[in-house]
Amino acid sequence: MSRLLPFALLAALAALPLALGTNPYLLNALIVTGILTIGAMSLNLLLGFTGQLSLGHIAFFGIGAYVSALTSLGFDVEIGFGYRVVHEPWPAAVGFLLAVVAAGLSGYLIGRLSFRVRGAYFVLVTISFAEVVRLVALNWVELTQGPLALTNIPAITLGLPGLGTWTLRTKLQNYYLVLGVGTLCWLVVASLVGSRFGRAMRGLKENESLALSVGINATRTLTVAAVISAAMAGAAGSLYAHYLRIIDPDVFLFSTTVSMVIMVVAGGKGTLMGPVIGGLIFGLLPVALRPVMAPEAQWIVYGLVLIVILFVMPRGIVPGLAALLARRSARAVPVLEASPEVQR
Amino acid sequence: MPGRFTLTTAILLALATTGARADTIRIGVNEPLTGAFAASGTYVVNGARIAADEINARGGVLGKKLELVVEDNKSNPTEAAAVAEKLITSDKTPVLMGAWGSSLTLAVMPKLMDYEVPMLVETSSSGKITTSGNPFVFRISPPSALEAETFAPMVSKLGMKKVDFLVLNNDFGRGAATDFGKMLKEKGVQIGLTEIMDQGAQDMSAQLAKLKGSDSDTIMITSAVDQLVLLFKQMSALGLKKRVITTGGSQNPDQIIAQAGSAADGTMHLTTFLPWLPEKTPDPKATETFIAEWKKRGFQFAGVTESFRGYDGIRAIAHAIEKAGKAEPAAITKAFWSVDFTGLNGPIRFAKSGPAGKESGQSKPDVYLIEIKDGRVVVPTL
Amino acid sequence: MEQLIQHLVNTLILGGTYALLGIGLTLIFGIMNVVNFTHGALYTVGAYLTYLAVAALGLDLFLALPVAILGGLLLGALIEVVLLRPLRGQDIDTTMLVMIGAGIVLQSGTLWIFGGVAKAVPSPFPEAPLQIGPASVSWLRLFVLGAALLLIGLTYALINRTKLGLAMRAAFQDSDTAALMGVNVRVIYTATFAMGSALAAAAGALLGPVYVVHPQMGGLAELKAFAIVILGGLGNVTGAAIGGFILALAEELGAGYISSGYRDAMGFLIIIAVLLYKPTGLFAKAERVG
Amino acid sequence: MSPILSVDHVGVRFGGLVAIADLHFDVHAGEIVSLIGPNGAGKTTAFNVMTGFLKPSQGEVRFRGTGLKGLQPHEITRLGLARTFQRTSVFPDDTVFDNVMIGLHRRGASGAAGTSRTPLLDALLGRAGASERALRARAAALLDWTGLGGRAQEKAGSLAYGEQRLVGVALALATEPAMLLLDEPVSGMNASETRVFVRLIRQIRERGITILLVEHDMPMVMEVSDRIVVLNYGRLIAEGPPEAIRSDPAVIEAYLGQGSAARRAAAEVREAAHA
Repeated sequence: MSRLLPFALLAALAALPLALGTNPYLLNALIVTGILTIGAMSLNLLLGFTGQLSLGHIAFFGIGAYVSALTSLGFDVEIGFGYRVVHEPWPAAVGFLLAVVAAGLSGYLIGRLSFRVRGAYFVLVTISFAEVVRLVALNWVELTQGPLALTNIPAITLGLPGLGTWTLRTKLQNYYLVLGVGTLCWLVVASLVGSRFGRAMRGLKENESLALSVGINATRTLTVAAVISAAMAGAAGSLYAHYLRIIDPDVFLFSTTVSMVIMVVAGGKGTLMGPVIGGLIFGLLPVALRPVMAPEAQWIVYGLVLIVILFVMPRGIVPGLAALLARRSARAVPVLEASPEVQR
Repeated sequence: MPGRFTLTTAILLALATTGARADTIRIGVNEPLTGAFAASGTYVVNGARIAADEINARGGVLGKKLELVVEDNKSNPTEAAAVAEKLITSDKTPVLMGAWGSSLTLAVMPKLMDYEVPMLVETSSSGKITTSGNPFVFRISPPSALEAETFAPMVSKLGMKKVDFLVLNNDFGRGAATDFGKMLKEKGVQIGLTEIMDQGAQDMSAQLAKLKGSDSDTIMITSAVDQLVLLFKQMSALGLKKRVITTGGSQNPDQIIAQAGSAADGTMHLTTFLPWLPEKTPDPKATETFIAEWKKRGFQFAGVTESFRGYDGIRAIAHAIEKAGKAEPAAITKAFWSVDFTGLNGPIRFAKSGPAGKESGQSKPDVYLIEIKDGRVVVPTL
Repeated sequence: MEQLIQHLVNTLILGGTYALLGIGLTLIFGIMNVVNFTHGALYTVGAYLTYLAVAALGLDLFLALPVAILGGLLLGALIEVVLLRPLRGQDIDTTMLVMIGAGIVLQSGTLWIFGGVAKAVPSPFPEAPLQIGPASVSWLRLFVLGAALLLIGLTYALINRTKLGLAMRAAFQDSDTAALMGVNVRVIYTATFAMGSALAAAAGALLGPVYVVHPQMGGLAELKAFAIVILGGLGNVTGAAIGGFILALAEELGAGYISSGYRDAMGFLIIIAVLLYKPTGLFAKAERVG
Repeated sequence: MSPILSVDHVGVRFGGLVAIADLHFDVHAGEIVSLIGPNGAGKTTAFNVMTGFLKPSQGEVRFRGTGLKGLQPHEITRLGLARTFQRTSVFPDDTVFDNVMIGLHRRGASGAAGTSRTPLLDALLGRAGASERALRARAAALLDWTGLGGRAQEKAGSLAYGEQRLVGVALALATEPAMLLLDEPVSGMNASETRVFVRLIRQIRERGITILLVEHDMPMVMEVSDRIVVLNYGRLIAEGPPEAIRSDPAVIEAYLGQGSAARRAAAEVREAAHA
């Protein structure tokens, strides 16, 4: 049953717009939630499967957003010594790919530099990195327009040779684009986790010394995880830029990282479904709260819901429910735990 | 499973509020009520409410009452865009007001294009808002270039020779430094340092120490009121005594006087409203009524320099709806161009701005120079 | 030269408050292994308590400070008993997230109660600054520096000279062993969290009159506190105190001679540099190998 | 014949504390050698140096003629030197079977082509590819061989202490080492378990794997070892076959002098810091 759950969820999400009719506001909320959920899934690859918490994850998201936006908008920047770099606008789809590559590269950089440290130190290196990147985006006005924001970012155009192009302007198209990218990311994480590489990550998380002693290269494994995670966050950032069509240094807000961490940990870190469930709940909770109470109260309830979930299910919703189901079921070994490749 | 449950709940709750009532005209108000700009957004909303109540007391517009649908954009651009989406599609508001800051407003603008719904921008200084070719934008606050232009005649009277800037690191601050710098250069004034401070930064002593060492006679500061209070206190602590002129219209002199005390003495401020001297405003009677109502509702007097824009914004929207003859986005957009009345800070009349064929509207409010002297606001004689 | 002297005086003044911000956080992390995301909110609460005591009760600033510190102490103890004690033994990420939730609640609560408009706490000190050669400094900030140094000194003495401090240090080394030695770890944890919270509230109470009081003030303070703690080495009180002064110096000189736009980046750049050079912070002992 | 492992005048200092001073001994291929000494003598520290978890302050360890200086633990494992740990010998949240699968990490890399890139669909559907199936068969065989077959689907962290030790050994064996370092493998085992384990050690040696053992259980050490190396206060005080060690006055002195709680605590602290 647990193996079917992702498919059921995917089918439900794919059918959701039909049920919603054309309520663009809810569709918008779902798109933004979806983009953040992709971010959460990428964070989960690091936090959930290697145990390393990147509290600067928004840096990769933001780098993706900026690279994608600048690729499709073009720029003209002096890089010192009288040299100028001039870039003519390229299609947004190319921007998406470059965003993935650039974010992945910065993931590599951060991985190489900071996996010499672990735990809380890694947390703080990543926070610092994100802050520095944010301040560069804010202050390098010639390239990023700084606080003046990059506006009129084009929508993503998908083109197939001979079949013409297809610009994703409407909400529905963007919804399916996000769902598609999200599914792809899910598949990537799922295949990684079930593989030899996934076992290496798990080994490092559970007992690093022992993992080293069976020949697992910690730095390389963690760096590869960071690269893939960052690349996925970059993809999410690119989707964000082309969907919202404006970005400014606020895309690097620390609170967005916090939202992603909430989605991962409350949903259940180290599970495939956790970030998706957590993402849907905490992405849509503000939407649900908006009509029923004062703005300040909404935040208070948001915080309380978070606390209550963690008190009831300290390991997150998905593991918590799995344990609950296991207790209910007569079988000693629950299905959910018997197939770690899918569940973990 | 839990995901789907919450999703359903969310959808039901959201749908529960949808569906416009026919007997009212809804106006969407998109302001920051939580987060960094909560104080200002709340002031603007309070001002807007006063205007709506006043109009409704006189019988409303087109025989219908105005209904403000106020939503919190959480001081966050993504949320501002989402809120616009909600107001337009769920609440079916034919016209919006918002979104307080430039980055918030800029985030909303693509949505206006998508749905062809007009928005009155009550606060926001970035030039981009009215120059990027969005014909659904009508702004009543002055962009910094316009503010600089209005200030230009006073420059020589003040005897400014060399000016340093200390500005907020956002569109508001950086835009002011650029536009005022350009104007001052044209006037033959030298430009010295341009120092930057972060939004939310509380200690600017490093920047001030640097400014203290410069040979300029004037420091032009662009920031919001909270930071100005800190700046004046810290300047006095550092013994930094130069002419100070603040720009941007978010200075709120009363709060400065109350909180910075004598440290604010002698500072000058470019402001767009003169609530201290109602008799000098373009429409003294309207100013007095507004201030009286503001006080009656128990709001702090200090808030009026921010809230009058919400008040004027709603009044301008009401005028547009009246002129349009129906509460429909396209008609209102068209009618904005014929709005012409005297607001609390000068005539509200939209001039075309931006690329031809898709111009935005920009009204040109009055700009006043005031000075704080012995804890009171005075208009300096130049 | 004059500018440099002013920058150095500023460093001293700013560093004291940064140090105060850092030690509370590092204490809690070191002893309890909790990343305290309520630190900024408690700092805000301390400032509002001072505001309330001065504005509503009409107390003197000097009397308002103990009120705020006591408030922080009690609130901290409450948070520990209600939120952290039941989660003992849970993953560090879980407790961190609960702290994030509590921080959101506290911060939104202050916004709800007090509104978003900044409040000022009047200062009893003369407005005219003290001139020290070419540099000048306000009396209020000198008082704040003095009070901060006093609080840091008291904390240091409490940890190193009292029985409670001895038990805290034992718990810092190894809570299991400490429990075996007869230390009541539950009490120590509550005391530690309350103390760290009181220090955060004290920082807010001291800086309230210097700056203005508003619901968002804790955000940046929290981020800086993290920077300070990492500079000093997690769990190292002396290190955090020194880290506070280093961060202040970096910001002053960075803004003064490099670019004020990157002022807040300085601290983070230093962190990256320090961690790459010495991954355990400037003043930490070697980390365990496995 | 040159030794498989030589510890060449190795010293380790922590600050002012000397953990190991000038340790020097060899192990020859096919031997079972025990490293003994009172608590805090530096045995685990010596293991940590040999396996790259600690950098020696002086001297060098050579394995099959290769200097291990500057090598990371995982690189040393790849050379064929595996170890077990005293305290935490398993991946606690995984099943015993998955523990061994993690241990087979290196096998996966050098095995049949395609192992490292499991096809997306296979992973998604939980279907194992051919090479993955081969790995699973290996893991099952290894578990049977170590007598853990019945425990394969249980969580390693929930096993009894002695069984966790066995999992640790299975993990180390999964790396196909030429030499195995066992850190107090029978502590926490009862007498019958220990007897079984001694048999296992002999079987391992029969597979051609050299063994270096740190152990406190003296009867067990005397029974199984070909040679014994004795440490005290970080120094080598005796070396030789079991009979000689049993009657060595320096060894007797060292063991009589210990036992105080303080020293035990000191040893624990040190092990916690470096294990």
